[in-house]
Parts: sequence; C-alpha cells; structure tokens
Amino acid sequence: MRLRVMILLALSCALAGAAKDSCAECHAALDGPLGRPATLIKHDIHAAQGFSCANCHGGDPTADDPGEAMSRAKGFLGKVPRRLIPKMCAGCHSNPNVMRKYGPQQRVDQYELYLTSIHGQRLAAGDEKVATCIDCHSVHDIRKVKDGLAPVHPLRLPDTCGRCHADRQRMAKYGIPTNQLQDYHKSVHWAALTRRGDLSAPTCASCHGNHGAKPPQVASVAAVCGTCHVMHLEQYAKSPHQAVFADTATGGCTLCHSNHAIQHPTLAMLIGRNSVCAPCHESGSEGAKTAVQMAEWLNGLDAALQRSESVLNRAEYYGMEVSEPQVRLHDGRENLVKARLALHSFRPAEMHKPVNAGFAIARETLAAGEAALREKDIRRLGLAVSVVFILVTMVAIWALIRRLERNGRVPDTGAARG
Amino acid sequence: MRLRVMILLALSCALAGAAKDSCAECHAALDGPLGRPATLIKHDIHAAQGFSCANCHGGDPTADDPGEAMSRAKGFLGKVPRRLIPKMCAGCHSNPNVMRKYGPQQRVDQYELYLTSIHGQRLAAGDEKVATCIDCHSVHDIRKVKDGLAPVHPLRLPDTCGRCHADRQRMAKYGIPTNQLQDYHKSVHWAALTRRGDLSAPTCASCHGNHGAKPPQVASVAAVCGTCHVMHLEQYAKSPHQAVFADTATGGCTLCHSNHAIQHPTLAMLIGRNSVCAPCHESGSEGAKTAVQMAEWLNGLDAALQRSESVLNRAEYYGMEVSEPQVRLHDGRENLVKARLALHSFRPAEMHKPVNAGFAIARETLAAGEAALREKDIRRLGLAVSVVFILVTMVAIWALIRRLERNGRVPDTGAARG
Amino acid sequence: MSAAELRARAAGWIDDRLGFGAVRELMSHKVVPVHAATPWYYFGGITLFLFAIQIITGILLMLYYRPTVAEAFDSVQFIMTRVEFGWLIRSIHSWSANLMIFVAFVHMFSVVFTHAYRAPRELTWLSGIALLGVMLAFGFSGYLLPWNQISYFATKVGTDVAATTPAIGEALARFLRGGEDVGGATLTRFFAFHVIVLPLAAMLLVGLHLLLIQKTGMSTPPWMDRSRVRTMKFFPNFFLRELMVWYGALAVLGALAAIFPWELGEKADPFTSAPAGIRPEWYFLAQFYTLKLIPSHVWFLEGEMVGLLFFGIAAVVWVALPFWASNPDGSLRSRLVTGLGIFLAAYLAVFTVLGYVK
Amino acid sequence: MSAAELRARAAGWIDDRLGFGAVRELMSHKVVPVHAATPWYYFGGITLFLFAIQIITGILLMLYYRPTVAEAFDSVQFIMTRVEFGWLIRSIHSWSANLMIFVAFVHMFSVVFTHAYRAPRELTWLSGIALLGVMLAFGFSGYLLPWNQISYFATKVGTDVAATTPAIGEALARFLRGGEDVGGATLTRFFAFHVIVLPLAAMLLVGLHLLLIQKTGMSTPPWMDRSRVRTMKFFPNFFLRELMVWYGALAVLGALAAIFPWELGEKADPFTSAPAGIRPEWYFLAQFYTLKLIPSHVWFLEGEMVGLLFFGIAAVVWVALPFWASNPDGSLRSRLVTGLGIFLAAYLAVFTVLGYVK
Repeated sequence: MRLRVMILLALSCALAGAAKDSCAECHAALDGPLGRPATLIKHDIHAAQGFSCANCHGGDPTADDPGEAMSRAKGFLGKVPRRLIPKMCAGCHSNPNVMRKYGPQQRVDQYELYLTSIHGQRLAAGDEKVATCIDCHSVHDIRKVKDGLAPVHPLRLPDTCGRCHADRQRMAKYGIPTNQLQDYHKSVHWAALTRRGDLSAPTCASCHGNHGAKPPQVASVAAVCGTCHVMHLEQYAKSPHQAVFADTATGGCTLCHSNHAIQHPTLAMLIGRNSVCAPCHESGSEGAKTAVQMAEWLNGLDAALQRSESVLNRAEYYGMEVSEPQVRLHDGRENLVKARLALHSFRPAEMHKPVNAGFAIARETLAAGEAALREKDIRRLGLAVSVVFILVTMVAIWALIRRLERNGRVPDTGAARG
Repeated sequence: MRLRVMILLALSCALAGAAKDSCAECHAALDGPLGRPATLIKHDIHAAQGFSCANCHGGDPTADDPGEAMSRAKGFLGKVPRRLIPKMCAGCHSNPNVMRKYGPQQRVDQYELYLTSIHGQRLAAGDEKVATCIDCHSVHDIRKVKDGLAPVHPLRLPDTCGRCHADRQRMAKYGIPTNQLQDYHKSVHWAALTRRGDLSAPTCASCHGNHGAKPPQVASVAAVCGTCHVMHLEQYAKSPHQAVFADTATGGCTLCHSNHAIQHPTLAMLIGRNSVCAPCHESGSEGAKTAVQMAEWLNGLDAALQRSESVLNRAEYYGMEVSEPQVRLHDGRENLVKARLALHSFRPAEMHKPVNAGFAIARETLAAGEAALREKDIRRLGLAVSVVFILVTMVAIWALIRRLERNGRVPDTGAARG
Repeated sequence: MSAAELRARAAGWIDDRLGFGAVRELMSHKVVPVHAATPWYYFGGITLFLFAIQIITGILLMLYYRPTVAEAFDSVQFIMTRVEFGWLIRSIHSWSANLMIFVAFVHMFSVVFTHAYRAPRELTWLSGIALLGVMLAFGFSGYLLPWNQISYFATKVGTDVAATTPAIGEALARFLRGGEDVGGATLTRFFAFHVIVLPLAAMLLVGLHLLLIQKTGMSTPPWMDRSRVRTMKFFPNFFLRELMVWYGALAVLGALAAIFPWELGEKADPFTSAPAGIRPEWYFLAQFYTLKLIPSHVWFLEGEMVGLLFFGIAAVVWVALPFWASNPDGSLRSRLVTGLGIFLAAYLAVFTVLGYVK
Repeated sequence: MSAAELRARAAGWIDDRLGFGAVRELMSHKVVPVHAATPWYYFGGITLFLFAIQIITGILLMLYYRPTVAEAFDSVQFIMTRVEFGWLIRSIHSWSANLMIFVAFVHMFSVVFTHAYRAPRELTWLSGIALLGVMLAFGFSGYLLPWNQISYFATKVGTDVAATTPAIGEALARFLRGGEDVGGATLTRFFAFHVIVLPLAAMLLVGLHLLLIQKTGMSTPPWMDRSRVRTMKFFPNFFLRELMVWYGALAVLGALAAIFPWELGEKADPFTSAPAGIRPEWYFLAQFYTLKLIPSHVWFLEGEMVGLLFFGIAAVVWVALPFWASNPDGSLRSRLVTGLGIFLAAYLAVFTVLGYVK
C-alpha cells in the first residue's frame, strides 16, 4: 500500500511537469489579434478549470514546433467556423457525464434549447449572421454569469442583446424592429434593476429565454409575466379578457402595458383620450362605462385616504393622539393596492370588496381625525374655563387686598431700607 | 373590430363551458384506488395549469359513457407502463416549445439526464424496479420542489431516496450498501439542514445530481464538494495528495472525511490511533511527522488563544479596559480558521503564515491582558497609598484634637439638654 | 375639646418642635417700599414662579423621556401623543422656559435702571447674574433633548462657536460634546447637566439670592428720599399682589401651550446637510448675529475669536457693574450706568430682531 | 495694608453681607453630650457622609449612563472600561449605597436603644424613618439601572410582590413598571425616581432632619442624669472626631471598590427564563424570605397578601414608636421598646442570613 502511494506520487509529479502548453507560450509572444487570446484566456472559466486551447482548437500543445503543434494531422481546427460553434460547445455542455464533474446539477440543455431558438433555427438554415454561443458569452474570456464583467450578467445583458438587436443595419434584412433596447431602458424593469439594484428584475432573457431565445408565444405572455406578477395573473385568469386576448395577435398583458417599455400604470390607462380600453370599448358602451367606474373608484379611494391622512396630520400637529387611526390608514392604502390588483379581473364585483373596505377605512379614520380636532377644541375650551377661574381668583385676591387695606391695615409708612 | 371582440367573447365562453372532464366526475364517485387519483389531483401542479387526466392517460374526457371515454380507439392508455413513464413525461418536459409557455427559462434536460443516470440505464436494460419520475415526484399530486409537502423538497428528499436505497431487501440484488441514509442523518450536512434550517445544505441530489443521479466519479469528488467548499478546494488543488487520491478507488475529499456521514473534523483525524493519515503514512515516517506537526500547530494555537482569552476575561472582570485586544483576539481566531483551511494543502509551508500570525496575536493579546492585570495591581497599590495618606490625616486630626483639649479647651461640663 | 381648640393645640405642638413662630415674626417685619417703580419688584417673583413650574413639569417629563439618540425623539413624541396631558406638560415646559429667560432679563434691567445692584447688594447682583447664566445653560442643554433636526444642528453650531474660544475652546467643545462631534454622548451629557447639575446649581443660587434679599431688604431707587418712601408689609399685602401676578402668568402659559403647542419637528438625521436657516434659540440670537457680521479675519485673528473676546470683556465689565458704578467719593455714576443699560437693551433688542429676520 | 489685614477686611466685607457671624455664634453654642453611648452619635454623620458621596458619584455616572433597554447595560460597561476612573466611581457608588443603608439601620437601632426618639423628638424620628424609606427606594430603583440579568429578574420579582398588596397592589405595580411588565418604561421611570424625585425628597428630608436636630440638640439616654453628663463643643471637638470617622469610611470604601469591584453580570435578556437563585438586594432579603415561608394560602387569603398585611401593620407600629412608647403618666416604656428593638434586630439579622443561605 505505502509503496504504491510513493509510486503514484512520483508519477503524478511527472505528469504535472509534462502539462506543457506551447499554444499559450507562443501566442503570448505575438502582437495583435494573434496575441490577444493568450491574454484574454487568463480570465476564462474554462482555463481556470484546466482546459487548454487545444480542447477547442485541437492540435498538439506538447509540440514545440508550430508546424507540428498546429498540424491538421493532429486534429488542429484553427478558427472554428461559426456554424460549428454551438455544436462544439455542446460537445461538453450537453454531455451529462462531462458536466457532472463540475457540478452535480449542471444544466445540459443549452444546445437543445438553442436549436429551438430563432438563432439556432436560422443558423441551421445557413444564416451565419445570427448569434452563437460566443456572441453572447464572448470568446476566450468566458466568465461565470454572476461575474459582473460577464456580458451575460443581468446588468450587462440588455446591452449584449442590443449589440445586434438595436443595430438597424444588422436587423434590416430580418424586418424586425430595433427599438426594444431603447424601450426597455424606459421601463420600470430597467429602473428596478439599475436604480433599486434588484438583480432579479427581468432582463431580455427573463421573458424570452436565454439559449432558447424566441418571442414569447401569444398564449404564454400572461404566464411569462405571471412568473413574477403571480397575483395579477390570478386575477387576470378570472377576467373575461383572458380568453379574448389569448387569440389576438399580441395577447395578454402586453396589450395594455406594452412589452418592452412597461411604465408605472396610471388612471390615464382607464379613462380619457389615451385610455387603453378605448380601442375596443366604444365611448358610452358598457365596457367603457365600467372602465370609468373603476377609475372613479380608484381615484375616489385615493382622494378619500389622502383627505383622512391630512386631517390626521393636522390633528397630530395639535398634539392629539391619532397613531391608531394612522396605522389603520395603512390598511386603507393596502386596500387601494388590492383594488388595483383586483382591477385585472376586469369584473367590478371583484373590485367591490377592497374598494368598499378602503372607503370604510377612509371614513373611519376621517371620523377619528375629526374627533381629535374636536377634542383639540375641547382642550381650548378647557383652557378658556381655567382662564375664567384664574381671573375669578385674581379678582377675589384683589378684593381681599382691598378689604385688608381698607380695614385700617394700610401699608406702613415707615422708612424703607437701603 | 368591436364586432370581432363580441364574437370571440361568445366563442370562448362556449369553449369554457365545453371543458368537460368526465374522468374526474366518475372517479370522484368511486371508492378505493380508483377514486384516489381524483382526490390527489387537486394538489397537482399540472391540474392547476389546466391539464386533465387525458393529457397523460389518453381517452376522451368529453364522453359521458365510460366505454367511449376509455376506448383504445380514442387513445386511452390506461395505467401507463413503468418503462414508458419517463418518455411520457419527457413528451412535454423535454420540449422547449411547450415548456417555454410556463416559464422562459424552464429546464428541458431532465429526460436526457435521466437516460445517463443509473436509474435510466437500468430501465433501458429492462429493470422496471428502478426509480422513474413518479417514484420521486409522486403521482397525481405532483407539487413544486419548493412546496414543503413535495417529496423532493430538500427536507424530504433524503427520505424519498431512502425509501428504496435504505431498503435492504430491495437493494439486495444490486449489491449496493443501504446505510447511506443512516450515515447522512449523522452528518453535519443533515444537521445544517434541519437544526440550522439552512435549505441550501446538501441533500442526496446536491452531490449525486437529481435526474442524472449517479455516484460522483472519482476525479470529480473534489469538484463536487468544492462547489460549496470553494476555499478548501483551492488549497486541496495545491496538495501533493490531489494527484495521488484522484487515482484511488474512493478519491478526493471522501478519503479522509468519508462520504455520507461527514462529521465535524477534529484533531483526532491527524494524530492517534484513528488518524486518517495512518493507513498510508507509517508512524515515524516523514508524512506522519508532518501530520503530528500540523496537529501540534492547530492545538497549540487554539490553546494559546484560549489562554489569552481567559487572561483578558480576568482583566475585564477587574474592570480593566481590554476591548481592543479582545477584538484583536477575533483576528487570532480567524487565523486559526485559516490555518485549518491551509491544512488542506498538506504543505507545512502553506500553514506557516496563518499559524505564525495567529501565535503572534495570541502573544500580543496575552501581553495586553497581563499588562491590564498589572495595571489592576497598580490600582491596588494606589489604594494602599491613599489609605496610608488617609491614616496619616486621621492621626493628624487626632493629634489636633489632643492638642486642642490639652490646651485647657477641654469639653465643657455644662448640662446636656433633653 | 372643640375642633378649634384641637387645631390650636396641634399647631402649638408642631410650633414647639419646628419654630414657625420665628419665621412668622421675621415675615411680619419684612416690608416692601411703595413708589412708582414698585411694579418692577414683581419680576423676580415671576421668575421664581416660572422656575418652580419648570421643576414640576420637568420631573413629569423625566418619567417618560429617554436620553439616547435612538429613543429621544420617539419618547418626546410618545409624551405628546400618548401620555395623558403630556402635550400640555411639554408645551408648558417649553413655553415657561422661554418666558422665564425673558422675565429674568426684564428683572436684570429693572435692577440696573433702579440701581439696585449698589452696595451692600453686590453679592445679590452676582448671584443673580450667575442664575441668568444657569438659565441660559438650561436653555442651551434643554434645546437639544428632543433630538430633532433643528435642535441637533443648532447645537452643532453652538458648540462650534464654543470651540473658537481662545485657548480653552477645543477642550470646552470636547467637554460639552463628550467627544469629537455632537452625538449620543452629547445627548447623555446635556441631559445630565439639564436634570441634575444645573438644577442643583440653580437651587443653591436661588437659595443664596433669596437669603441675600432677605438680609438686605428691598432696594429703593437712589433718587428717592428713603425716609419719605411709604412701605407695605410683605405679608400679606405684597404677597397677595405677587400671587395675582403669578395667576396671571399661569393663564398666559396655559393659553400659549393650548393655542400654540410647542412643535416637535422632524427627527434629527446627522447624515443630511443642515436645513436652511438654522439658528439658535432667540436668547442667543443677538450674539449669533453679531458673530456673523464680523469679517472672517480681523487683523491677524480669526473673526469669531475676536467676537468672543469682545463678548468676554463686555461680560466681565457687566458682571463687575457694582464695583465700578461708584465714583471714588462713593457717589453713584448713575448716568453712565443707565446709558450703558439702555445701550445694551437696545443692542440686544435690535440684533435679536435682525438675527430673526435675516 | 498687610496681607493679613487685607484678608481680615475681605472677611469683614463678606460677613457684613452674608452674616456668617451668626452661624459661628450658633456653632459655638452647640454641644454634644459625652458618655458611654457617645460613639453611636457618629452614625448619623456617617450616613450623611455616604449620602454626599452618592450625590457626587451619582452625578458623575449620569454623564455617561443611558436609561434605555438598548443602551443601559452597554453604557455601564463603557463607564467601567472606557471612562477614566469610571470603574472606581461605579464601584464606590454601589458599595457606598449598601454601606449607607447598613449604617442607617445601625443609626436607627442606636436611636431606639438610647430612646432618643422620645418627645420632643417625634418629628426627628419620623423624618429619619422617611429617610430610611427613601434610601430603600433609592436602592430598589438603582438596582435595576445597569439592566443586567439579575437586576432585571429581581425587579420583576419585587414588583410582583408589590402587586399582591391588598386593594392598591395592581395599580401600584403598574405605576412602578410604567406598564404591564418590567421593560423600557420601567427603566425610564426608575431612572427618573432615582436621579430626581428621590434626591429632591432626600434633600428636603435631610434638611428637615438636621434642622430638627439643631433645634432639639443631642439626646442623652434617659437613664443618665442630664445635669451631670459632661458635654464637648460640637465645633471643633466633635466635628474633628466625626471627620476622622469619615476619613475611615472613605478608606473602607476605597478598599472595597478596588479589591472587590462591583460586578456587572450579563445583559438582561427578557426572553430567557429567570436564572436560578434570583433574590433581591440584602436589605429586602428578610422580608423576601419571610414571604417565601408563608404558605400560599392562609385561611381564605393569599399567603403573600397576609405577609404584606402583617408587614404593613408592623411598619405602622414601628413608625408610631414615639407615640406609644410613653405610659399615660409620661414615663417611658423603655423595657418594652428595648425588647422590641432587640427582637426586630434579631429577626432582620437571622432572616437575612437565612434568605442568603437558602
């Protein structure tokens, strides 16, 4: 046993010494494009795991002679043709037995997904201008997704997609719009990602998928949005719109909220000239009336809660104890949120409950605030009464002084001291 | 436009009304095994997404007549044969175009992974006793992994695997051990999961993979452990053991730490009769001496830090200001942790730095503690000095009294009052 | 034994043991001169009355107030909203503090203009000036306690000014703040000053001040012929009048507290920049505004330092008033003193208003 | 003018204004009887000396102490480790508090055994008993302030006992705690009692107590013939002796503080269960142990309530001592009082030891 260990030790040291890499040695000495990969590879996750140039490019890294090292006979591929790149990466990444060594739960479906993506389908059809693995993940310096410098890190992914999709020239021959990145930059999602720093906020891949990138299909738009907006989806599932929108060209949530440039919703979506209801529900129709009704509820509840708040604030300013109704007001605001949520069922009956509850709280807190203000007036009345008592006492004292001094006990006229 | 909306609305309502499910209707009325699926399905994620019995079992749920509903002509499958189950599930789960509708980044590689697993390989070879999808995920009431009642939830997964793998009878014909679950229940990992409530602590699938379940291969054991124990892996990569262990039958980390019953490491792993080094490194050999040296370092540093701590605590008890060396002591303990980490390189040189730094801090804090104790003694000396001064003053006062009263100003002998 | 008899016996029993008789005897001899300036005699009494109100309301506030950065503001808010009549107590404490300082200033100037500081009342004057200093210290330390935005930054400014005092400035500022900057240590420290150090000092000084007044009696202005000035008995004639004035002050206090409840403002946030228009309480405003007017450098000295030096010299001159107010021949330099008093009162009034407006 | 002359003139100037002469006059007449029991006269003075030390160290502690749940413990720790001589100040404050209560008890029993409570000294006795009550309240409230595990649970137990007082118990406990349970409100409240309410009460009572002693003079035990007892002058003869005793007390205090620094323990954690062996400070131990001995139900009443009722009656009897200690013919029931005093002292000593041991 011990002997075997000694031999193995000697052997492995010899092997380690033999792990020669002539590719890196020569290319590091070269300038320009031929030298760059040798620099970039230092940040590559594959290199960190012990892979060398030859694992992708073939050839013999143990040979010192460039001709021998890069001989086709030794399997040297040179620059990998674009159409072969996905397959080459899949060589390892779709092989469960390889990937298992780097993590027991590594995904191996990237290639399969890619083949179903528009990118993959076009590549198969011979269009080499579409994105392959290296266009998104970069080449020679492929980093982990969580690495902030990786082009597929959430904060950088939109720009990575936009490199092609926002390029009008490049997209011209596909006849697809190029405003997605620009729109996305205006959206609440980008704001959440960058301003709030919420790395779980959706980027391109969150809705379109990453390797299987494709426009979400009509029927699945709601499902895609619903992965995050769970409660909105639940309401929307009850809605009469659900079945109808499912068959239209754009489908689901995006019909009202748009797709890439999703804004914070306002009441203007329900009423007025730019209402999102107007294109389908003629002004004066049942549907349009319902929209106006819903807008009135939301607006009215908001205003009622604000009025309660201002009355309570005034009462608090006067030092009145209104912290309980102020806490209650939070419940009221929660009901406003619930009502906004229930709107997505597009059934007035669903909105009734939170709206009524909200109005009830608004009334209750308003009453509490007004009672506090009345209490303040009572305090002032209390003050007035005590002032009267004080004045009466003062008059009484004055009368006492007068009586004392009239009774002959007038002040002495002795000499003052000092 | 508006007309179209009206028509679509009418149509979809008709369709919704037609979504009849005679399977559930009849089976809900049946007792025993034939009625159970109709109850279980209420908790099923598929049913929640609108799938019905017929999606898996075939047949015509719109037909009221059982014969017609379950006619082979209408594609009724009845109970799905075990060997066909994975393929049936894969029908949807491996189809990116289907899965995309339920989430843009859904995995579609479960089936592919299953085929490479021991389970999948044996099933393909005709062994129907192995686990298929439903054996782990259950059938008819399949829940999300995050659902605490799902058999594949982290807290329940070990028992789910153990249902077969801890069953000696069942495992007899495969000739594999059945003590894994029992061992795992003793491990720090199970403790972390259950006592610390850390749901990210490893369960069976974390190391073996879930769908592609297989023993980790010899060369990848270190990589598998290293997915969590990143810094230990870094140290181990430098170690002379790395190459040697990679070729042994058990490989990597598990050689010393065992596999399922991983315990909190102690110095007994390095020295004494049960040392994990002993099987290879003969007592008195260079390697055994190094192990003893390492144990001495760790033990000595621990003891030194404890001594400093107790001296500082004593000083603190006496009200001395020692918070700064106490904070410094944390750095010392950090160096002990670093030394334990560096041990995994099995190179004394690597351990030198943290061990020496730790000893330096232990000496420094001990000195600070002792200085504080001396300061305490100085305070007592200060007390003694002040007591002497007080006594001198008292004597002086006494002398003054004596002088005053001897000078004829003796106390009066007048009558005391009351 | 009738009830009256019983009462008389009980009174006699207590009198035997406590000796109230002597006090009554003393009281019956105490007289107050009656003349045109008599109303000014009331102001010392009003100050004393307001001080008593401060002690009572202060103790009540202490039952709920917590002197830490984390809880000070919230505890004052709790007092104002949750504690029964807490709003009233806190408003009265704040209003009464300001009124007390104002009345004390009036009292001081009345003493100056009636020349009541003159021998043998030098110590009365000195103890009175010391009391005024204690009151200003009460105001400065109490202002910080609610730990709101304005008080926090005003204290920062105030201690910064203290730091520019020549020689001892840095040490003084560090002592006041309990550290390098205004923070939790400052709050704890100001609280300790406000509730125990200053009250003890004030009680001792008030005791001394009253004792001295008792010893020397009330002063009559020097332009009156003492032998021809009428007097009234302190008790009950003067005392009842004073009581009336106190009642009046109580009514004013109650009205102020109920109609203009003292605001609490926002909780202090040391990480924001100072809100616009930070200025100290009105009684420091004249000095504050003066310091702002002085150019940042005068000759080779810092402007603020020059200002403080000037204030210091002026304060010493003012405190020493009884000692230079007489000519070597013993006659009073009354015109000089009156002129200086008018100048000082005008300066304080004008600069306070300017400091408030600008 | 020579320096001595100058000094004499300055003294004369001050004397004219403050009247120290009268005080000196008074002092020179004050005498202290000299007999076998004279040493007991020192204990009142020692109590006063320790009280002065409490005031001084208490004010110093207040500069850093913060009365909130979040910061109380840490601020005391800060005092003990970071503040220059903070360890000394805090240890002296704690030791002196305990010594003061012990000395006050000795003083009380010396008064009982020398029958110094008798007419006309009833008010002196009453004010002394009130002072003892104030000191116990100081101890009870001060014990909680470091907010450590033991003091937290001891206060819980203490206020629970208070809650069993018949009729007013619930209200009393709620008033003490400032709420339903011991918490932040209790701490704030106890702090306010400890630093302002009780000090004011103590100062008033000490003033009264001293005034009464001054009026009635020192008592001579009734078994001595007053006309034949020698006396010594209070100043300087007795005063210098008292000063010696004070110096001795100071040395004892310093030694205790330096050799047995007062422990701080662990920070209170209301969510743990009470640590084993929770008991109040030693001066409540006798009563605490008595209450523990009483069965939980006596006849139809709660055991604790019976105990409190009994303590209440005993306290009233004790407080009223001067009023029933004389026979109708005016002669002293000295044997009865001495017997009762011995019994009470023995009870307190034995039960305190038992309470500590058990």
